[in-house]
Amino acid sequence: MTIKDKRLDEELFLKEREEVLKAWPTGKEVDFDEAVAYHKSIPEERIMVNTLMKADQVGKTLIQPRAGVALPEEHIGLLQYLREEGEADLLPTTIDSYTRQNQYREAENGIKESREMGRSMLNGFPAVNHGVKVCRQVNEAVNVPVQVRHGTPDARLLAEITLAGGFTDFEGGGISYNIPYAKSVAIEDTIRYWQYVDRLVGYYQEHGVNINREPFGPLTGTLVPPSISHSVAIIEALLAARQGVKYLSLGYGQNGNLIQDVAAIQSLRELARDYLDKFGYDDVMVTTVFHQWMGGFPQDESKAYAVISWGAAAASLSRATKVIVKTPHEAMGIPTKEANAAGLKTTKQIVNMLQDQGLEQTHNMDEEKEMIIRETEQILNRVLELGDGDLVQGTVRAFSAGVMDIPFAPSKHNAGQVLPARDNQGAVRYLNFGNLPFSHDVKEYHREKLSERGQVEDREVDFQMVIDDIYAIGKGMLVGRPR
Amino acid sequence: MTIKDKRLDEELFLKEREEVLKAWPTGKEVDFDEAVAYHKSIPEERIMVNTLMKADQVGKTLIQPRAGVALPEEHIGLLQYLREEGEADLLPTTIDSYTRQNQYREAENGIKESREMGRSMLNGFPAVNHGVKVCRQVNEAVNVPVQVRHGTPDARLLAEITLAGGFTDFEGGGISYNIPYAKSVAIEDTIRYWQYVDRLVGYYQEHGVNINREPFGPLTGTLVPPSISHSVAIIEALLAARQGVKYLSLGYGQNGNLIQDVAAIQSLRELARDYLDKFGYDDVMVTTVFHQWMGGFPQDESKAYAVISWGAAAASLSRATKVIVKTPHEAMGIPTKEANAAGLKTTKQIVNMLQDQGLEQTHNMDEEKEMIIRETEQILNRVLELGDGDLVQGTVRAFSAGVMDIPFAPSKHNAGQVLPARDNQGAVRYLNFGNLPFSHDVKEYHREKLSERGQVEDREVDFQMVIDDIYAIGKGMLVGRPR
Amino acid sequence: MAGKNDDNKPTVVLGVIGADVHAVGNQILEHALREAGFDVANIGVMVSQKEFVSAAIETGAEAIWVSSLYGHGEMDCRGLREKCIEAGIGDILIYVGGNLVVGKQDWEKVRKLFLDMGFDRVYPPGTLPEEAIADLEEDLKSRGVL
Amino acid sequence: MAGKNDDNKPTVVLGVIGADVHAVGNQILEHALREAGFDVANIGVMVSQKEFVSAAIETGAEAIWVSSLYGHGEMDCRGLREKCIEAGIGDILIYVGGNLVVGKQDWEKVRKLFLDMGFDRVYPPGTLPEEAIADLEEDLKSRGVL
Repeated sequence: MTIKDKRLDEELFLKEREEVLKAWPTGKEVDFDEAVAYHKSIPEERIMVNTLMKADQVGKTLIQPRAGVALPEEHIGLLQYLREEGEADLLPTTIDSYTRQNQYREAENGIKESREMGRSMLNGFPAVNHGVKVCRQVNEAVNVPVQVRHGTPDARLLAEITLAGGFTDFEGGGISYNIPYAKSVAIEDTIRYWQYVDRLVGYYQEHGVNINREPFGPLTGTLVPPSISHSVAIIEALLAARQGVKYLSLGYGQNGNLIQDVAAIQSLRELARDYLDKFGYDDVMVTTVFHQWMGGFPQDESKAYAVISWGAAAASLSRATKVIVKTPHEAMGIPTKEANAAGLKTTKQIVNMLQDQGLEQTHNMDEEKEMIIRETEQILNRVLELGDGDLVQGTVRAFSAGVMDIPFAPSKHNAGQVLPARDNQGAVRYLNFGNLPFSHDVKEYHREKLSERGQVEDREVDFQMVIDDIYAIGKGMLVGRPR
Repeated sequence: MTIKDKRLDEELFLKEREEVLKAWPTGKEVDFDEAVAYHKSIPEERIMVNTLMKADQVGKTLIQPRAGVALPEEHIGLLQYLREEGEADLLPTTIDSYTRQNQYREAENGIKESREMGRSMLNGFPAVNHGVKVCRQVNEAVNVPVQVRHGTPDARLLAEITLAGGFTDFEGGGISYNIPYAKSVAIEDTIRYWQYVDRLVGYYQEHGVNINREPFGPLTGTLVPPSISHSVAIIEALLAARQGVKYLSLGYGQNGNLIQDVAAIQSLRELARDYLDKFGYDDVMVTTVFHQWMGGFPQDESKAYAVISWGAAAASLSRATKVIVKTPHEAMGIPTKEANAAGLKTTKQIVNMLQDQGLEQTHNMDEEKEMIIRETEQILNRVLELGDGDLVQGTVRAFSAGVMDIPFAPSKHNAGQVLPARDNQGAVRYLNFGNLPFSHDVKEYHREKLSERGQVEDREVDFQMVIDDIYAIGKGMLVGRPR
Repeated sequence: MAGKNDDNKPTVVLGVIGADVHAVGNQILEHALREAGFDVANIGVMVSQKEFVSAAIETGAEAIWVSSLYGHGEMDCRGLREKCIEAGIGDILIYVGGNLVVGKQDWEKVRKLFLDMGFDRVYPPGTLPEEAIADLEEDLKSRGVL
Repeated sequence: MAGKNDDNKPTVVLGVIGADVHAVGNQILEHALREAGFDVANIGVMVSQKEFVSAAIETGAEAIWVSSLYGHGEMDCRGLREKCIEAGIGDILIYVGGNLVVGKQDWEKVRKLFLDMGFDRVYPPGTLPEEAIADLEEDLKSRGVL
């Protein structure tokens, strides 16, 4: 069946739901009407849309950690700790990697092993296995909104269980949770799965329940040029809006050059508004998400604090609605709760200290913004052309033609031709364009920026530069200069 | 005797030296000619002037800790640790508080108690008591330049011993080490003492030895408006140049508002060049020093890391030649060596990541710079008027008339009428002008800025606002908003 | 500096002991004590034990508040209680607060050290004026002064 | 993906085990191994134990390099050595590296855990490719392969 950018037919959607809910026993716990009633009883302070909209109005940047462990009681303790000790404004429930691959049996095993070993053997909270009631316990145990964060190509059952479970925000998308998170799942399939998720959110919306949706901004988290992640974010926003989603948070992963990072958040906001309006979704509200540096971190904790602080500063100066926070244990793997709280407190202090300071709009910032907008438009125009006006088919064809191409992604459906590298000021530029549909002058701009760096470093602009850049922040620098 | 801004007569200076060197037995160890020969044998890498000039040329910001303990072997271990583990570019030797008050007997007692207790009972290194040879051991034990940092109103003997002891940089000045560091020492006296110190440095200079001098920038370290600290820095620079000093580092203590902090370093550099040239000292080289926030710190270490990081970022973006680093233990008192190294590493990571990023000159930055320059000129012009062209007499009279006035200083020779407070963006403004000789429009500017904040907070602009601002960063904010 | 007590307000002698010149907290404490209704004899920074005792006698003070911010507090404070006893004001309240020792040390040990020296209350760095003022009011009430 | 070994270069099977999709390090390792003169059979991310074994047999590999970045390494890696033994390549070199367990744990314990599972070398997060390549060259030399 050819998937199109059309709202899923209600009858077919409801029929599909029955199948989805059968995939694991806890599906039985989902009762839509009861869930709607439950949502209407959730106090104001625990509804993500309210908190985001309020922050956006006053230009405040909220802080949110990543966190999830195998067992409910420990997960609740973790969230409460991050709220109280870490001063988190928003909380997450990060889902484990087995659940992300719909391997509920392995997740069940992980829960059992966790109980036996007395420590979490899963890297997140297996929400499907725990079911609706336990999800509600999690939400009710804290006094701020909780978002589901994962990386699941087919998150239909996960969405059913967690939304019925009282979560008010759901991360992911058909591209952003496929290409960086899967090896061989077809894009058409994941877009279809996420049409279901968005339709479900839209269905709640139709029944008067505000649920926020957030495409995953940073993608592979490694030197992703803003126009690539913006293109994905806007496509997923449009696809979600089609299914009835009314509240969207669009994200971007910090690259480290302040001007580029600020311009990225500004342009993301403008582009999203522009495209949503053009497609007739002018009642869809957009907020923004800034992810602190997603690449390799320094081993040394005091250096990690510096990376976290710089991310917090860029988030605040860009006026992102929220910032997703790293921890000083980042280089060592999944952090302790203390390290997680530490990253939050560092971020809170910076965000508070910068709250009242504005950054002036400068020439370079405008130029950077202008370039990101032009590049993103060139990609999106070509996507729409390829789909003869249909966004889903355009996206599928764009990936197979390399017109959309995410650097360092594991998916075999991704061309993998694009290579990024930092310019002499540390902004991320294109070293290889692959088949990105950029105009001559755009390409020339990137070539000049990188050749400037090559001259300063007296070396070729090649893959070694990319590798040096990937390791640079972990080694204490932004630009990976030759030794 | 009335002190004037004149170079000390060589003969009288040499006679005074004899007296100075008699104040404590270790004075006998000083042999000027031998010391000059010793300095000429110091390798390039340990001479402060070389390292500063090189960094200034490439726009790099060097990092330097504060550190000093009672016993030589431990002090050397500390410096080596801060160099190796902390990656410090420059090292300090912070002098203990008894030595700062010329209480060498109490210092001797502190050395003895430290040996007995097995921990440092002094808050610094008592260099006078240890003498020339031990100072040289300290300098020879590391591979970077070491500066003497203290807070000594009468530092003549300390300078004699430490310069003969191979240190290549000496902090302090007749105003900056009196008003914030003493209770009742006359300004005329300390200026005279520091003419001696500068004359000594100039005397080394005449003999071909480059020694750097650094007036103490942050003064009381508490919401000092830039034009006050700049006025002091420039007067001390001019007084030092008169005595033959050729290399000066002028400092400023971070206030926390990025635009003001960057404008402060820029204006300090420009004003200093301008005044030095006007006075005929166009062969005197100026570098700049940025002190990370000198006021109250958060108790929580992860929040302290944020304050340190933001200071590092402002230092780098202002292109200061060096940054003086705080530690995550700041709120708890004198730090362990691990905490000291941690502050350094955080700062190094930020400075490295920002090294290649410039901050564009903006309208607000220009306006801020312009205001600082005007205010400083108004103060300095009045000082020169009061002294009938003589800087020393002008300074003495300016302090007694409150034309110069340092907020929160302990000295009874300071008027103590000036009160600072933050404006709505967190920049430090004047709440009380005392007798500062500002023009009507300058005063109006500050009043407007503060009244804007008062309106936002719906309260009077008064001393309570000052107190709230003093505690604000320690409590996680920049501006001390009412609760 | 306040002179002899000529109203009903209790008087606190306030000062920074030893060779310590930290003046900011001193000025804020003075302000906070006055706001709370105390008379304050603020003898400023770099105050010797003798000066604390003389000021307390001269003003008929109910309490001495000693600050020490520079880490030499242990050496500077030893014997202050004994000096008060010698001067005939042995039961005056003496509080101390600040960065009392060099380096980060176990706070309970530091507290005990100063309590053993005869201080009535000992405060760690970061204490807000309100807290110590509340303690002072309590102590004065229990002595029937407030 | 490299096919059967048709030159003199030793072959390394490279992959990210389990449900783990971290691809960046995998791509850098491939590049670094090739630069160092190895043939690389890069079987990418989300690789099962069976796939590792099959690829090793198919390419006649001298070593298997397992990455695990997502914390489930302990569960995913158990039994890999046994599978190799069953398949008749029991003495193949097996290296593993990454964020091998959930949470910050004592590294020496983690190392021992994986050595006991039959891995020849175990690397903590942050190891540079050069280091592991040097070890591989040493191990191959001592086996007479290089």
